Amino acid sequence: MMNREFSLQLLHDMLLVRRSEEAIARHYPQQQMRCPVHLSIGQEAAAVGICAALTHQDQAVSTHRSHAHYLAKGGDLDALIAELHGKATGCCGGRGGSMHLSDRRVGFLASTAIVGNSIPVGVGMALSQQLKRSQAVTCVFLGDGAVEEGVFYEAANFAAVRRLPVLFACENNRYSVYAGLEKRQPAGRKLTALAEGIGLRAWEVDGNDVEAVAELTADVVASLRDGAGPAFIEMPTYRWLEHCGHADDDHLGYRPEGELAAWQARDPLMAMLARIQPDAAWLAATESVLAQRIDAAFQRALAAPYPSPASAFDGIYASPLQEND
Amino acid sequence: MMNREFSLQLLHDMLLVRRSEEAIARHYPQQQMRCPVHLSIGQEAAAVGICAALTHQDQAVSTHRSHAHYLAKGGDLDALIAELHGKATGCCGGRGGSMHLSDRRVGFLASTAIVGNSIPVGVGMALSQQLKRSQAVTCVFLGDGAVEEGVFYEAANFAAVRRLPVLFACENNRYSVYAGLEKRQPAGRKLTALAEGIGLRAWEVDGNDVEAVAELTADVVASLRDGAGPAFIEMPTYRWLEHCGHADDDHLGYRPEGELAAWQARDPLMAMLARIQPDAAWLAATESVLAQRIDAAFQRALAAPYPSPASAFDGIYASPLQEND
Amino acid sequence: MARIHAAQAIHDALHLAMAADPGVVCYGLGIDDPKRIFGTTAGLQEAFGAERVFDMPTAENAMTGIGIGAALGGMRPVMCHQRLDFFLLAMDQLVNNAAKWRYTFGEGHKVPLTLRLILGRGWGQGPTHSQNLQAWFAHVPGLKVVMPASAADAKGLLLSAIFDDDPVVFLEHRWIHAAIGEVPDGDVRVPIGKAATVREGDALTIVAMSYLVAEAHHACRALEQAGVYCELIDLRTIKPLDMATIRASVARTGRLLVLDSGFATGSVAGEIIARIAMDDWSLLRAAPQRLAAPDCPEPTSYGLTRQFYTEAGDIVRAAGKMLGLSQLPLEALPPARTHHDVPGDWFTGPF
Amino acid sequence: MARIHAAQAIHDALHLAMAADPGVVCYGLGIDDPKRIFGTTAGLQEAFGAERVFDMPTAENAMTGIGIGAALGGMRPVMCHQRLDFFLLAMDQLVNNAAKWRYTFGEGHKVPLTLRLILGRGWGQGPTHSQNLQAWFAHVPGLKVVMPASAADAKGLLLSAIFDDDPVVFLEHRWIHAAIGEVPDGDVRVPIGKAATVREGDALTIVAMSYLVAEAHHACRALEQAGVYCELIDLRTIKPLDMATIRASVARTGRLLVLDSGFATGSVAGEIIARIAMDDWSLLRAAPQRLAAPDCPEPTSYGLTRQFYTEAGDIVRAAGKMLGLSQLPLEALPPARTHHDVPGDWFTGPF
Ligand SMILES: Cc1ncc(C[n+]2csc(CCOP(=O)(O)OP(=O)(O)O)c2C)c(N)n1
Ligand SMILES: Cc1ncc(C[n+]2csc(CCOP(=O)(O)OP(=O)(O)O)c2C)c(N)n1
Ligand SMILES: [Mg+2]
Ligand SMILES: [Mg+2]
Repeated sequence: MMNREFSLQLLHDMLLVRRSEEAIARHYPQQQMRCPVHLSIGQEAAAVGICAALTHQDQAVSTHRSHAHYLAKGGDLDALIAELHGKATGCCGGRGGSMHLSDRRVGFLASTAIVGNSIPVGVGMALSQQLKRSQAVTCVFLGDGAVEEGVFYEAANFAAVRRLPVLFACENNRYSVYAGLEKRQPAGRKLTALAEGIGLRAWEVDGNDVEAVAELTADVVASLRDGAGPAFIEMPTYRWLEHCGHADDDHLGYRPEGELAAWQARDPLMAMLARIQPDAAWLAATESVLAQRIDAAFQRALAAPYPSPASAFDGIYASPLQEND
Repeated sequence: MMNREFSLQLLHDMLLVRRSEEAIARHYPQQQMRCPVHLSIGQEAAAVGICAALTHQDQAVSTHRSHAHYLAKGGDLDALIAELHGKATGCCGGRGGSMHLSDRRVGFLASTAIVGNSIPVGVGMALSQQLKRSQAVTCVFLGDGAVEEGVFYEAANFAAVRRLPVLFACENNRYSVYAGLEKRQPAGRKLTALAEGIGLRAWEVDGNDVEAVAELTADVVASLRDGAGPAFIEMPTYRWLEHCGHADDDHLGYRPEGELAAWQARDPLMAMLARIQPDAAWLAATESVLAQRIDAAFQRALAAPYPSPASAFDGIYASPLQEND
Repeated sequence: MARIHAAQAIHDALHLAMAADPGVVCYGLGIDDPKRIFGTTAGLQEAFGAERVFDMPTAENAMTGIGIGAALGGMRPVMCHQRLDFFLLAMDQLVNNAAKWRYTFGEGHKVPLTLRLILGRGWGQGPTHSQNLQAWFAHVPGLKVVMPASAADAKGLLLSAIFDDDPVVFLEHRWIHAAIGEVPDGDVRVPIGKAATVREGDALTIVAMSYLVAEAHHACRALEQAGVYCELIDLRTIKPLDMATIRASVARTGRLLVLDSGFATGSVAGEIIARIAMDDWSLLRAAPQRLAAPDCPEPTSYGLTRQFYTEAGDIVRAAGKMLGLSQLPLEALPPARTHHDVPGDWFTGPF
Repeated sequence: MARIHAAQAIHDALHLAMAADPGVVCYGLGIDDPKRIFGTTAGLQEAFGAERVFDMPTAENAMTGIGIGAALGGMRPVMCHQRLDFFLLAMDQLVNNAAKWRYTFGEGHKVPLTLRLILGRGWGQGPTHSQNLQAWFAHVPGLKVVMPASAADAKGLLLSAIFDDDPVVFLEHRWIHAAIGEVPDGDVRVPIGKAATVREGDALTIVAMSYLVAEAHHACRALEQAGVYCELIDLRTIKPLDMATIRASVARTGRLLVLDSGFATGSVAGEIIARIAMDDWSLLRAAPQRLAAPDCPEPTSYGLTRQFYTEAGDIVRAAGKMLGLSQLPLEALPPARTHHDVPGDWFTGPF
């Protein structure tokens, strides 16, 4: 059993992610966020449960679908929303947009738009942690699609050879864009069995049960800090909205009839609410504070300036090139 | 139990490979074969046992260490030796050299010098076989090092998804150049378990026992022709000479003292000789015919012309570029 | 003849090719999904079956090698990537295998593989969804590279690519999908290796590729208002370069401006300029020039991307400078789009 | 100062860097094996331990990403590949990540990663062990690219690369390993971005890189016998190009010949020629020229490879043509090696 304060924190963080993503979806059609967005509504428990076991010293890398990871890792809501707007106040000064988030203050190293390509970077970060005898670990968020990239396999192999403190946190939402698992992976293959075959320690946990994820992850991260070697956690979960964009796309028929509804019936947020039955006043206050924070974030983002066009070519290099023209 | 004629054929083919490789090693210091060579002495049973189950309609792809595979697949000894000499009569007209062999007459599609990069090509060939409803299969030879490349994993995954008629024939000689498995792969990880994790059917068989390899492969290939889906055969074996070149390099000390000797005591050729006890006259005749064939191949290769320098830029394209200069 | 847009033309080419040759197989992420790769593969799986038209795992490198193997097995695979940037994972297969095997292994090893790589632009595509790496592909012996600018060429070059016996990189700019034009019916091919002179003139030779041809047309029209007639050459094929056409034009104009959608340093534009400088020195009456993308990763922000694309105004300015025009006919250009980061006001994101 | 060869100089640079900064880690296939990457990593693991100096799985793409991650974690990784060709597997990590993160993510994201890529040549290296793809790397914003020609530069540029805060591609020609020269002791760095004028002259500017500088020296010496003094510029850095040095030389000579070990089309030589043609048109008194590798995969056969490499004689001939020499001082060149495919008669294969 978890202590109640911690449970409330998990609930709070899931609400933060859900309400933020809902607000992004609501505002997106206004075309002020002029970049592709991949929302995590339905998948909040995985992000929040995993990050609950991590500190700011711990590092995370993520994917195209990273808003939830960033917020759960302690990211700055204002900086996120501003980044989606391409504004100078964004966490990457607008250069990254939704698919390239980063905030070293909270150990959110990078998210990237090339499927799988942040995975080895996370493993390399774990290598540096090991070399420095740090207690910190690195969490690599990945999807069930990213597992298909050879770079996952190569990186996992190396992590196992060197027993690196790295956690592969896999949100298996069964889809890569519109393609179901059966088009992409052998029938009946378990991701945990695959991970074990490669040499990782592996667990599966209900990706819609934030407490279960948090509990398991706490244990696994502790074992990582003890040098037990890399671990893989598979979290079955489900994306509610379209792959990229703000809308519901269930009418397109790429998912079996009723599949979405069945997963919505297992809404991770409602499940947690039902389970811990928070005080109504707490809930109302939390919702209202979140609504205000989110509202304010959008207002600030809209009001913020774009980065100066004059700065467009700055900072390509850390040690500037001296083109001797 | 195998029929004796077949066993003698296996023995013959192993002798062909062994004597050819020995001759290459002997001649190499004369610097007439001006390309890197990777010899298979000690690993003949794997090549011969696998290929014994394949027909010329079946296809094979291979690696930098492919002489044995080429010969076992029915390749032309003269064309091999000429290719190593860079001569016009080589199986690739001298353009490929030892590391790039090919002979479509015998279903030897290609061997390449980039570790792992012939693997997906073999899988693609198997895809074409499946699409054409052919009964033919494709054999992908690979080493224990190549298994580390992500492309193996990606290709195996696709083969499993589409149930392609492809056999991954893995010679696990425990080394990648000078690096033992323990530097490169997780301790205690079985390649068969890895392959199964990915979704392949997998077997291990003594790579120094040609009959065992041939028997298992015959069954596995039959199952491939029946559409049972891709298979992986791990064959523990051992390379006797240096990774690249003609010499013994055991003095370098990168392999544990006595390891080579122990494997040499399990010489696949001697084991087969001991097991089937061929008639002495047969053996003497076979050796002498082989010696003559090999000798003749070297003489012909030496006598053959280099490809004409004027042809150096021919055939880059199948439909020639018309540079409109 | 029909007036259709390039996405439809590509679609038509795929249907024609698959119907004509049972060896043609098409695959790529999303090929059979509801969006059908911007509509270009609509109906393909329905018409030709799931064996010949299929989605794939996210595994670009192996899937390219698989295309090579299938090609050697007698197929004509057409692989599609929704962004060129994803294909960086497959350089080993492309360069070490596809490009080299015909040469290394001989006649039995033709690799009739077509790679449709879509080039992103605008709407926050950012650093890894917007790269135009035609210069890389052009550097590799054994590859052919085409970049259509019009609907007709999209169809005709794709057909040529598919039926060519060598690997062809078909670089398909996202913004030409909407280009409308007359497209011949049936299997009408545009030869690989031939540029097209799409406007005639004697003041200046402008060489462009892909979407930049559209911008160049605007610029040329505006310059004509000022009495300056530029010759506009649509490269169409990047490798091999049709230097004969460029040379003949420079012989008339004495002036060369090359537009390139890739990073400036090491661009195809630079190669063309170098070749003219080396081989046709005496034809030039002034220093040749290029307009290319800046040597900078492309940022995502709407506020930063305007400078990353060559537009008609930039071309007019460059031409004006080369020709010493005192007045630039900028007002003769069509009105700017409301937003620089979309092909037209009809575009509402996300891609 | 010591007279050592470049392989030793590289070795010394690695030892110095690892001793100076505990963040430097070195890895790559064979780094701790009996051959020690052509001797360049001898003693490294013994001196600095197996944690900082390690072999790796054959997994070029992930291992590059791991280098990026370690660099972000405060390390200065030096990764080595025995052939550039293997590194084609890692283009995604190099181009989409290493090159772009400083720009995309800001100051916290410097990637001090050094990539030693060894360029093969001769002795049957064949199509996939001989590629010189400097033009590719130079095309990518965010990368720096160096190509030493001498022992001193091999050391000095490698030190600069390791301590540079950006990803640096260090292209190490197999044939310069044997180049002997005076090398300063200690941590003496050669700045990235500065070419060296290694011979002065007024007849012709010859720009070369890496091993071609040696061939160019021979050619220049022979031409001097004929009273023709060429200026020879050793580029040293490929990105950024030191155009100022080239320009100043062309201003004196009016003639430019660029040598490149890469495929001709899209070569760095072409870029240099294009820049001079665009920006310094009036300095040129004749058409600039280049000598580069043919646009053809390199075959393996001894009988075919001679034409794949630019040699001193080719340079003399090209210079003679540009200068209108009626007699070429070919007899003033050093005697040819017995075999064109080895750096010297002492070389006995296999690599
Ligand atoms: C290398 C590469 N290939 C393809 C894509 C296109 N793409 C973007 S997101 C995505 C789906 C990945 O699926 P998964 O890893 O399961 O993540 P999810 O979207 O389900 O969160 C794909 C294929 C890409 N961005 N990069
Ligand atoms: C992509 C790539 N990386 C590295 C190399 C260098 N290399 C050549 S052979 C080899 C060893 C491969 O080991 P394995 O697959 O076990 O084959 P074996 O030599 O044992 O037969 C390596 C690493 C290469 N050729 N290609
Ligand atoms: Mg998914
Ligand atoms: Mg091995």
